[in-house]
Amino acid sequence: MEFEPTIVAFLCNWCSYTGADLAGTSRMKYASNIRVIRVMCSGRVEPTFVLKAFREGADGVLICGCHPGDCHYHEGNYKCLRRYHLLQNYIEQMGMDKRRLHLDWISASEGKQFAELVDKMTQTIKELGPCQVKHSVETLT
Amino acid sequence: MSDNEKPKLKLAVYWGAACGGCCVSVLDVHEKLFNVVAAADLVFWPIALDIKYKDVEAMPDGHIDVTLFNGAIRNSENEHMAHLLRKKTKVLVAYGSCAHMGGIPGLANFTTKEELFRRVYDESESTVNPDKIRPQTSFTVPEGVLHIPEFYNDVRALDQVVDVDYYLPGCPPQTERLVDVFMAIVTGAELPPKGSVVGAYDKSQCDECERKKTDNKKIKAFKRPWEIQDDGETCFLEQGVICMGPATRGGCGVRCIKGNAPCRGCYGPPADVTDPGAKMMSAIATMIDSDDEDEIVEIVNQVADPAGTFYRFSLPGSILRRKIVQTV
Amino acid sequence: MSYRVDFTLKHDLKKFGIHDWNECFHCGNCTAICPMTKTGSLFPRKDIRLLQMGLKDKLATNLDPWLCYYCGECTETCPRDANPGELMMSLRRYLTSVYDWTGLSKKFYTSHFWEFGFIFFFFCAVIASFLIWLPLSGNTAELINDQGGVMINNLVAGISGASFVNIIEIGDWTMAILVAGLLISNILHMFYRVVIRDKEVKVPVYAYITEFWSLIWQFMTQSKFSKCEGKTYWVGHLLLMTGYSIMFAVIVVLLPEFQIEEVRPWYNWQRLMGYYATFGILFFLVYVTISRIRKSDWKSKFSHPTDWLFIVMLGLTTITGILVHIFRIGGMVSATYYMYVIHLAVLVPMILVEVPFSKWSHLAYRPFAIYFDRLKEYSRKSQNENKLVRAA
Amino acid sequence: MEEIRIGVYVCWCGTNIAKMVDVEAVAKAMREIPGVIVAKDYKYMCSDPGQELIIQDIKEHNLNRVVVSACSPRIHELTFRKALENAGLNPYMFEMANIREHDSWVHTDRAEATQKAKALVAGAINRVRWHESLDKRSVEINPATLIIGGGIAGISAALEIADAGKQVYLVEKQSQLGGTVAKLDLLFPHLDSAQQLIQPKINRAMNHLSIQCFLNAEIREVFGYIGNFEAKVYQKDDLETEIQFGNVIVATGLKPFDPSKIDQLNYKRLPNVITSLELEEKLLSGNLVMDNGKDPKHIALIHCIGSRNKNHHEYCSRTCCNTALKYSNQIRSAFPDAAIYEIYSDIRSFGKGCEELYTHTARQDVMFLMYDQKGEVPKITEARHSEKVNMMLEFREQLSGEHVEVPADLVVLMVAMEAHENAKEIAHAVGVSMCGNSFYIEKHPKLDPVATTTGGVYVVGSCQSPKDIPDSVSQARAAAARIMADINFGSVEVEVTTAVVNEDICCGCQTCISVCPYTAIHFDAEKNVSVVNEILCKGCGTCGSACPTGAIRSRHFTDKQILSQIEGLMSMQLQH
Repeated sequence: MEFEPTIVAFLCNWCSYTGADLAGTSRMKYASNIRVIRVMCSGRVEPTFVLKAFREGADGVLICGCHPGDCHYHEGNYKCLRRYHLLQNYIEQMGMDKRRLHLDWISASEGKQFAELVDKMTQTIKELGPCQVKHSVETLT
Repeated sequence: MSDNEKPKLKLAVYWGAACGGCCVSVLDVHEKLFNVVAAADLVFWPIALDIKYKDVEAMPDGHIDVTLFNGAIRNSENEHMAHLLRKKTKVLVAYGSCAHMGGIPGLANFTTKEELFRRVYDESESTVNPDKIRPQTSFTVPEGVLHIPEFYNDVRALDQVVDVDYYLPGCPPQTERLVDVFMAIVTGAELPPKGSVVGAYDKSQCDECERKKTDNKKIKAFKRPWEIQDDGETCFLEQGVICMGPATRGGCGVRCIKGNAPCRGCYGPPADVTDPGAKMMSAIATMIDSDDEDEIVEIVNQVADPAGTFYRFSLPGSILRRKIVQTV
Repeated sequence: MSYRVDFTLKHDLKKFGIHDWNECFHCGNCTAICPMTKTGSLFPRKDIRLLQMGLKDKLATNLDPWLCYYCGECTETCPRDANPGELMMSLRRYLTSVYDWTGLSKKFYTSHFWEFGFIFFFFCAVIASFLIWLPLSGNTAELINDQGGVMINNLVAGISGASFVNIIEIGDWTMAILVAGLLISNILHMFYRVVIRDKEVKVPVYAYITEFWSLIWQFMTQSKFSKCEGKTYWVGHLLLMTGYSIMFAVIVVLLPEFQIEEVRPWYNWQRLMGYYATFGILFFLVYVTISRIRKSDWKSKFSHPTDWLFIVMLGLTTITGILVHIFRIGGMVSATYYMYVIHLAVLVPMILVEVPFSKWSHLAYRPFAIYFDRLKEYSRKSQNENKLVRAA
Repeated sequence: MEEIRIGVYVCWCGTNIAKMVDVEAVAKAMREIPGVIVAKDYKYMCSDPGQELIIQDIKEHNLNRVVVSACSPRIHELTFRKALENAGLNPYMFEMANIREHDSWVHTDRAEATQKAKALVAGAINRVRWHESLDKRSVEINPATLIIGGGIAGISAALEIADAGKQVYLVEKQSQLGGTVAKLDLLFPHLDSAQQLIQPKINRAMNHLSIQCFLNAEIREVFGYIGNFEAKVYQKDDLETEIQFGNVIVATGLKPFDPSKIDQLNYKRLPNVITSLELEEKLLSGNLVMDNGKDPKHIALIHCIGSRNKNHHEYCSRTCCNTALKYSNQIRSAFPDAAIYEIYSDIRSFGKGCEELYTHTARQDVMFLMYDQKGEVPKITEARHSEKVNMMLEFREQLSGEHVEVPADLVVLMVAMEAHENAKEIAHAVGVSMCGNSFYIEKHPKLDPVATTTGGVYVVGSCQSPKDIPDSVSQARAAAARIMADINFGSVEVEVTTAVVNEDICCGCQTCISVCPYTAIHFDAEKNVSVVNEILCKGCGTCGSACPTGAIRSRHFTDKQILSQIEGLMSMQLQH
């Protein structure tokens, strides 16, 4: 059986979550591997959440916010961007592929882009294979 | 005197994978040791007393009132003793950073048993081991079979092996704090809820830190401590130096910072923080003073060793716990 | 290659019967409903578009209007009442004027003065030539033959019956050759405009021959008609066509056999053919007149003045012809002769106007249009194949 | 701690969800989760009986938490919160799982979609465990209103509010009121005069006792929150006026698209290629001539310049078709013999009286030519000297399929409406969001079209999307009515999902202070802690993530709630 990854996505309420809603109302089809968590702003997304998702067995984590300059809260997305890069360096050091954590900008009107992004990310994670974090923690010796 | 009416407390101190600093910190009570001894009997403390494991095994369950367990769980002996002491002890305290979060030995979780053995028994410059002999858990000699503890692949904090009642953080814990806690137990003060961190403040380092702090926490470049002209007054973070102070409990007396070195985080996270490294990464990254992605990447890359920096004392206790080694 | 739009063309086409070119907004219902539309073609919508945009050159090379038999389906289906059927009809009038190098067709379509003037002139010319040249004879008794019929060829005193027939025959032939000449030259002109000038088309020589059968077949049967609904109309056309052809044959080619003094019995082949032709023409006339008055079907709803003129002229010709026949058989000498002159006076301008320049010309243009269309299609196909071969 | 008693409701949404998700199986799986007392599926949860079902269960089973898995919370979260309130529960003891927009509508495999639904609902259940009761807060409303933009929308709203006796501050960037409408000659569809329409309104606004007009003025920043805003109005000569107000209407209008971005139109290079607004100028002056002073004989109107094209704006500007039709009529009456070409890509003459305008115009002897707006717009070049006209347009005419040349003396480009360059600054100043094409986003496209997600801030007119006058005026008056209702009530309830500082933990590092985009956090030096002004706070949560001590909690988006949701989500994992 083909490996079906689980991807946890953090979407900001104003742009990306709405964009994902638009993908739904437009009946676009995309991979069902994604599990969405709504936050008010991508600036709310903490490294803790991302690491927790991996720890619980996520094979990939996607963070989506408003396009730079379009943040509903002015600049929350920039804060997310800064954390994202530091966190990527960290997870890479922890033996994970950087691509397992992805940050992208999806506006409220970009339902199509969201659907494409999910498909693309799912494909990437499929190629990377299962994430070992949960397994590694469960089998500590 | 109440001492006569009340039976003396039975106290044990034990070390797992530890440097010995914690035990020394207990000795650092100096003359207060008399107060301690007056109130308690030391029933087990390998560094100071010649009591054998089998003596402990012979104790009835719950015989020991308080055990200060320092050091991480590195091998089967550590684990065995953790279980044993848990059984024999009423109040098990994870004492020091190693027992609390894995501590410095926990940094071994960046590697594996196999890599460590290779380095130590094959590759290190001082090793001559042409037969590539590695430690075995049992070995037959003419006299019989020898057993030595099994070296584990991963380092664990104490509470990842047994149930822990309290945590007393620090590398090592401030002796004053230990005495405070000890005296509280002795005097029968009401104990905090199980699982609490004792011997440390609720607030983190900054509260005690005397350096000048403002809201101007904007980082254009990360610097190592020797790269700045420290005036001894300005908050390290505002000078671009990573200081774990905000994500680390107070209680140590901000000794590193007073010594003009940034906090490394040995006292562990404040109450509601599960992963101090992640919290600090979040805070530090937020301070980066750029909205330009390329510049952000450039600044972030100046943090040479994020995992080692943010998880110096807490890797086994962190969310990810260890570096992933791809299993085929 | 781009074509220049012409804002005024549609105004110029008003006289040809185009009512409102604005209504069509190109929904394509007409194309969908039309039984003549070939797969992939935009017939008849495209033609409306060319008209709206005034793409003269494109229109002139376009054969589509000739492929329409005006069943009226499009007009009935049109949600905008743009009347595509009538538009095609009007385009046929326009194209007739385009093919006519003399320019008379355009004059007739667009100017009553020219049309009626022309007819009136020939009407008068025929009457005058009889009046001036040949005063009618007096002795009526001599002019009745053995069967009691009027001696038709002796209406001119001093000219024998045989000579008279000869003169008329020469006249007929002259007219036939003149008309045929005009028609043929117009068809050649049409050929030049639609095939030669169309740079997108290159017809191989052998195709002219292989496709020729369709010309003959179409001319004979008007079979494309049957694709459209309305069998009566097709039957009527067939009757008209055959009647007209028979009339042409007996009047022009067989005149000495036809216009004879002897009154043959009714079952004689000449009379039977004459009756058939008369019936055919009359049937069509009555049918068309009734439907045009009642406006019972789409094609009859809108009548250009030239339509009525055609009906009136043909009707008059037929009626006068019948009257000549009746008067003659009835032995009414003066009536026969006067009617004969009137008959000719109507017939001549009708032939001269209608056949080369107006309504009747479509009898020739249609089959040729089909022929040219097949040639063009043939060339398109072979060009595509060549392209494919080259591409391969 | 109280016992957690959760009710879970899985909506079918007719067949919208039930077709792709096995709703019964989802409900059944949820019953296994500890704390879940009831788990039901129902045809339409948002319907009255659906809500009644929840209310009944809350009472009957003593539920203290509710999870509804249905459509997007952006649609019905408030509906269900209301239902909880009706049942006597705090509305925040509720969580929604989106199994329609994020699941049944976007997936094609029923088993996968069902599995995903289970995960999403389990996540919501785990999250709702940690939900806390939050109290609504009421704030007083300052009865004054700030209106930014003095076009037809701004003036209409201003008069509406001022006529009710409430103070209005009307701030206009230009030196006079009137906006775009003041630049127009006649208006479609009835060809009535724009000047007669707008001038009396301008006069009334300028002289109204309750309206204070600021001309040549701008607003750079707005502080405060619904009911209690304040801002400075900047005018020429460094004139600053401080104003206080309870509500804001943004009516900043539109900007015409610059056609020189499209090379082949040769706008600016050919003097007789003009924009629709430039034609309005000519019409207003009554001097519809070419640059050489002669009357044009061939006039081409090209539609959709900058609109409905991926390279510029994908949206339809909504007014250009009707405006072009209006021009045809105006030109026809000025030059009865002129050749008029409407070069369009689709005629969209919707609206009252507008289809009639199209039908009427089509009979005015106008040639309609269709071009492909997805491809290239007509190419405009100078005509050869031998031609009688001065320009030639070339393009592929869609309905004939032919490449055509159209002669023209005057070409009018029907330019798109677009957002102002400073739309972003104003958006930031007042705290509204913009969509991809810089128009402001309304709170709900259908049900709340003039409000924004920022309380007390309304968007009206063409700054929200291209609009004609009736729509702009309707929006303006709708916003005015909304504001009047709030002013009348005197106070308004505000969201309480703000950040809050745990003073026992806060160490005073001040990391959070510069993080807040709303300056809602200040430092209390005495206590050595940060303090959140909960009224200024908009609840983005960025400070919570930046706080290294965990002292700042983002209410309703706490670490615990989200971490727990992650655990819930992952407890129903796809099988590897």
